[in-house]
Amino acid sequence: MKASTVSSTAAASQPANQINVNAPRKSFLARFQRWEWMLVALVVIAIVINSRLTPYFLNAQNLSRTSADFMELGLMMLPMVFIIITGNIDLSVASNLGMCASFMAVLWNLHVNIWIAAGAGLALATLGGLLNGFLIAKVKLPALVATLGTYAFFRGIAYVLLGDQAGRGYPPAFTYLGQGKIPGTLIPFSVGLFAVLAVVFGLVLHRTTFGRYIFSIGNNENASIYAGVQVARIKMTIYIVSGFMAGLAGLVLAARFGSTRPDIGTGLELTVITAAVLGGVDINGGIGTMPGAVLSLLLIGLVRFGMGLKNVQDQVQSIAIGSLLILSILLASVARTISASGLKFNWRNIATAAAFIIVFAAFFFFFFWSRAPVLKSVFG
Amino acid sequence: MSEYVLELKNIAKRFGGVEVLHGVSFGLRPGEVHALLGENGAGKSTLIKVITGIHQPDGGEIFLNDKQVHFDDPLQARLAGIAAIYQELSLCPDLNVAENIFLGRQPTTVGGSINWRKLYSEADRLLTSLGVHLDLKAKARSLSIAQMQSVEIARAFSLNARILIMDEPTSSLTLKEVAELFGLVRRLRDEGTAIIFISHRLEELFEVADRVTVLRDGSYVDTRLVKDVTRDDLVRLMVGRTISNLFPKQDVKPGEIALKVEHLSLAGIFEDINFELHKGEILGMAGLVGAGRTDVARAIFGVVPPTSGTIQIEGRQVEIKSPQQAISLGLAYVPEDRQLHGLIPAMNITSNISLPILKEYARRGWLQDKAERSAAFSAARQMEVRANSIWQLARTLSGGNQQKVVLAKWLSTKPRILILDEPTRGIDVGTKAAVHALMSNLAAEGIAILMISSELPEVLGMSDRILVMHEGQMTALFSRAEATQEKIISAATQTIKTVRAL
Amino acid sequence: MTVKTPTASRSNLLLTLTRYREFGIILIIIILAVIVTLRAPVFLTLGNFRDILLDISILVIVALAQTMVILTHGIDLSVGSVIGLVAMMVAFTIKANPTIPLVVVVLLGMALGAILGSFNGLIIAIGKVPPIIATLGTLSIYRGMIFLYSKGYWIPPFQLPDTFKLLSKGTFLGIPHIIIFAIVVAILVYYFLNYTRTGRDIYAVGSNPDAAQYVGIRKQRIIFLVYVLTGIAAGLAGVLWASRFESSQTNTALGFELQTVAASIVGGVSISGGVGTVPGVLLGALLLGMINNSVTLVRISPFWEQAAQGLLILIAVVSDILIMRRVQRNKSK
Amino acid sequence: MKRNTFYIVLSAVAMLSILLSACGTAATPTTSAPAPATSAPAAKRTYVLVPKNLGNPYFDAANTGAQKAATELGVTVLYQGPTTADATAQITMLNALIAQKVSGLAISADDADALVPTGQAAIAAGIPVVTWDSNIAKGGTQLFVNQADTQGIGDSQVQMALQITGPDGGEIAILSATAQAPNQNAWIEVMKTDLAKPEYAKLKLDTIVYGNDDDTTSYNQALALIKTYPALKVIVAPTSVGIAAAARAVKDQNLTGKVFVTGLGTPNALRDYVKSNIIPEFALWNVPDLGYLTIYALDAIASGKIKGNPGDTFTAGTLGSYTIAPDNTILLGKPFIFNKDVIDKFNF
Repeated sequence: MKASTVSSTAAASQPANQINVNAPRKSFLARFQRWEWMLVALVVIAIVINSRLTPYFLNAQNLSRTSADFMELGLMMLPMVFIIITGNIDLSVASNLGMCASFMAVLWNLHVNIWIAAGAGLALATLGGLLNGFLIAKVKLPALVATLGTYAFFRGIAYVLLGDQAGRGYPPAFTYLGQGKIPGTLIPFSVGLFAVLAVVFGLVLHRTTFGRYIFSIGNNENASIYAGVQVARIKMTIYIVSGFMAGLAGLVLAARFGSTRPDIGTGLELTVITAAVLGGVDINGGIGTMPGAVLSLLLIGLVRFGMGLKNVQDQVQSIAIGSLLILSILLASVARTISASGLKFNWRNIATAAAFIIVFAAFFFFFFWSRAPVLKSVFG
Repeated sequence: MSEYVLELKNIAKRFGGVEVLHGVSFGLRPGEVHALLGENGAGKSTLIKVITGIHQPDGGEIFLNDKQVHFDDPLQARLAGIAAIYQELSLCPDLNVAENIFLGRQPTTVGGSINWRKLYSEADRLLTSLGVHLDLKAKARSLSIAQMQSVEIARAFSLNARILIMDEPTSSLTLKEVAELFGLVRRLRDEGTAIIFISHRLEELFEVADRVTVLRDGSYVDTRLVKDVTRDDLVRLMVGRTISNLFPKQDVKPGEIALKVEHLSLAGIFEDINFELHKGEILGMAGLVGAGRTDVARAIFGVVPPTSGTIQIEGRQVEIKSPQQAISLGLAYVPEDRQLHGLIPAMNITSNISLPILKEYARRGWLQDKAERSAAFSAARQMEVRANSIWQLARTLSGGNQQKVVLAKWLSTKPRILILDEPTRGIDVGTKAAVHALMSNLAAEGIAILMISSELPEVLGMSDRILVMHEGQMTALFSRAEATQEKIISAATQTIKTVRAL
Repeated sequence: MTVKTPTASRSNLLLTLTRYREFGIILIIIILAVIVTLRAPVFLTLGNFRDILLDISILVIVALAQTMVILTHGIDLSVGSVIGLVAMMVAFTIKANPTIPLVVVVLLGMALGAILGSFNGLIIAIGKVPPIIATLGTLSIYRGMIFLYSKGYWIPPFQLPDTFKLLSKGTFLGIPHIIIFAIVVAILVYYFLNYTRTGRDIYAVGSNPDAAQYVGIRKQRIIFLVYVLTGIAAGLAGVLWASRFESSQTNTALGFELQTVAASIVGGVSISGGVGTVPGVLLGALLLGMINNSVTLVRISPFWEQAAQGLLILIAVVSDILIMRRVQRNKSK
Repeated sequence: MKRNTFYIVLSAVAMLSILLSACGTAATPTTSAPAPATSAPAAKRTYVLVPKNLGNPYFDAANTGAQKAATELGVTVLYQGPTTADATAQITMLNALIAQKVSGLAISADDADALVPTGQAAIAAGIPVVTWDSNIAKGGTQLFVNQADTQGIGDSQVQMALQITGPDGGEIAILSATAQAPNQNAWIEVMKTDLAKPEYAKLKLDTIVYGNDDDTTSYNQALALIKTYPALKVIVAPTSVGIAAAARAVKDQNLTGKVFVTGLGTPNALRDYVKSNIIPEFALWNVPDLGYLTIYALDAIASGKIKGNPGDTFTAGTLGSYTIAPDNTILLGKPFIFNKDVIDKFNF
């Protein structure tokens, strides 16, 4: 380096506490942030509770079958982690999934070879990702706005393509993607695919220049631009990848169903985002790990499967998932606030808290009262 | 009954683990202009935010007219008669001029709804009395920085406060505007308002202040009557010691032309900028905040490419469209705003330093930890960054150390042309001197340096030549020998074109 | 690229037109209206206009509230679930007490909505949870509560008294009540945002939160308030929904939140806060309603409806941002 | 640091309680967990009646019949479905049911094709699968309990339309559920064929629109129909959601007596409209009987009485004896026409 010694006249004023070169970087496990450990704990707890509550849980066949139900989510979640770390979002993934699967189905119905049809579907989904990337990186629309538009547009294209038709009768070689198992094991092929891709995405995020740029963009986009990071190109790339992965998820889902209809995968986008955020990916960008996201997907799967075994309705299951999501962020932020400034017990805060408690209690009283026939006859 | 309208006793304030105010005491008399003096980072702005209720003190007491007060938020301070103009501009960009003036206390009718007519007429009256001419319905976003500052001043004045705090109100005003402002300040003082005044320009202080309190490193140093002190006294109080050589500029014989800029323009921002920068030369760029200096630097560095004009690097004409391209051409740019453009606060020192040339530490995209680490380490050590390890997060460092990290980052790209934008803003004197020494050494090694600075002593002390800008135009170019403070100020505030032949 | 100063007159014309951000969307509305009318003259009849208004009344009520949230740089994804939950609770209450006065029903719905909204406000303003996460969570929670509450049953039309159905269907001076509700809400929100200090504080908080705090605006309260207001609006919408559709189901207003966001955004509300007007949002909702209406009228295959809607949203926001950018460039000359 | 540890513990406890309470309340919305084993004695056998979605009165009515059968047979019938008519959700739920090794599944499919692998998996796991209301495509089921044959339903729709318009005929339009619903599409095909016949020549089919079995969408589609086709006389809506929404649209537009609605629906939801002559008549099979028959058929297979092959015969309680047709279906009976005179005899 050219910068030679710094003039000592000025700098000698205070003893410099030199950087210690030997100070070890925190080991991987130690850097594995607290939230990941928390998720590990929750996963263990969920496994214990599930196996206590129902004898059907610890059954390889059952676990194998149910694990495949969450792989489309997982495939879409991987690039979503990238996108959220850059401080953006993609609401269009599930619609893009539908567009890919529908395009493939249309071609299949026209007697195109299934692999060519699947490739074309993937290409269209990738193109969809490109459109998102263009709107966000070049036109500079806010990601939420752009993908809200394409969310409607892509799903619309799926309907235009397939209308009231369905794609069905896919050859076994194709349905293997969603229904097959890795030979000699009970592990569904889609789970294996997800595992491999999760490792690849994890390595890219944590071990490559590209991953480093993703974090730097999410932390400080402006400073990244000044440091010569090609922000627009990277954003474009991750949206294209997101499109491709949504397409892949579309193929896997179509293969699992053995058929395609244009409404395939509707509404999955919110679950995908939930999984990423529950995994510790900061919605404001800059923070997140791939292991965390994968663990959170596992947790969601376990909670849903466990509750499903206890015959809890899916909407009621989502109360648990929604609460986990809010609590995961809320507790961290409350802890931060308290450790920064302490709890203030003045009369105003206590009165406010009391008011909230009374109001919410009143709500729940009404919630139960207005349904209960006994009380109705008393008050009615 | 004490003599003070506002009295602070032993105010302490911590941010995270860092104590930034250590028991500061301070008394403000009615009808005085009391200057608050200290280097960047001495705690002036924090102290002011404690007074106005933005921050709550961790220790000490505040008395207002002998009654102890505690402000939970700025509203309570405002209702108690305290108004402030903050250093960072605090307008709402999407609201118009008139509303920004009366934000949070718009005049209302009897029924409680906002009386827009009255709001505009009062805003008009106020601005007229301040001698400012602005479109009342223009959105704040569309104003120049000087205009924004006028709006802030109008807002503070409109409060009819008993205590008025002005944190660097003049940093982007022209001489004429400053004179008008001082007229108003004196008028208010004579009407009994107590005024706290902060400025980096010592001359201004002598012109307008009655007493001066000096802070250093978050501690109270002394309070003096302005008429009893000299400039040198104040500098000594501020710095706490005599700095033997704050500007260790070595004489370097300029080499060949490294950067040549001709007729450079960015539509609506600046136009027709011409200069040459030689190897081994430090070219200072002076001017008011908002004069367009940073925009010129950003244009050269490819952040916002110029709309016309040419750039030659080492005799070769180039078109720089992105910072990445600029870096590969041997340019480096240490930006003005560390937090916004310089640093990735939530990443560690290593990642920050390696970011511009990350590809050099990677094989086919895969990061090679060892190479990155050793390069970052030697860069950090060379800059004498004080930290526990190179894995410490950048945001946990002090301002001076953050600036060193940013410098280390850019020097590790081995630039041939270095653009420094306010390289010593907000850092302590020790680091400042170190940065100046570094600049001098770099120049001696043949690196061409373009330095933007709003601190005239720095410009005068470090530059071989000085370019002055005003409102997007180049108004003067002085050699080191002919430059004086007065000449630069006059060129920076007047639109007379006095570009000299090189 | 060399940019020459555009002639003054041209830039002035553009400026004056686009000083009103609604310019772009009005243009799109006119173009769409002309095209549709050419294909289906019935489009330009008073009756059809009335039907469009009927269709967007609930959207307008909630989108205006959503706008207030977006103005503070927030978002409320839970409105659809709030509407559903309130509709369900109100419907069950009425079914049990058919004689309950309508005023009480409306107030009850708004109160329930306010409570649900205040829960959002609490975790966002006090708990500092990012709005998108908080309301994504309550979107699931409230929707699940509908199911817990109703135990999977629905309220069919015949279980609701006629008086309740008339709450939305009845007419006053020939105008259906539901449209009057929307107009009243629009006027109230317009007044609130433009003629009260609290309303202006919402803009200030969204435009520059620190600056707002410096001048003494209580940021947390404002943020809490907008979510409560949105809850109230969604509560009212829930009552009207149950009345208009004469029933309440577990999937009532499922996915409605994205429509309200779309109406705001198309109406020129900036997702980053501080920018947006009531007339703009009304036009945004009108455009969405017109798209729905015209796709069926023009007898395009119904499968094109969603694609057309998505495309028009994209066109509206892209053209808006391009116009604004050009204006800014010209202005800075 | 200490403090942080404390909060981690705190939040772990909070999360745990969420999980626990979620699982704890698990059993409340439904009956207790099913007992395992297929060949268990009758008292322990647990069947699951799976509708397209919950909260739909049509399926709820079927459930009343199913529960009646359960009482007679001495078995348990759970009523479990997704909260929206969505194949993805239905499959996830079915996987959980298969995992519990329930004694039998009676499914109304949200998607005929997408459910094939799941149906196959259930059969492979030794769980009998019977479909009702909406079939699963080949291989995914052992038996389909058909509410009424496609031909009969299609015919009834066109007949009712002509009945309403009178011999002079007029314009009609179809408001269907989703474009993907297999039974809807089959009926519509029959209707189109019928309309081509000379006896229905006076009926002119304007268009087919889809309300997605969503009340709002159906309502808006009906409104659009009324507006687009001023001469429209009858809206035929062979879906319980669509018919109610269409009737409401007619009422709201004050077109009672000008535009009529008919189709398939449930009596409770349509009672008011039948009485006010917006829906002069509509058709439906006896829905509780459908649930009743389904459970009897499932029990016959699950208990090993029949194999579920064509030609097998079993007795379904009060409904009498049924024989499985060559296409592996059994037919409940002819659709029933509801009008002003008979509607008050039914309550479902």
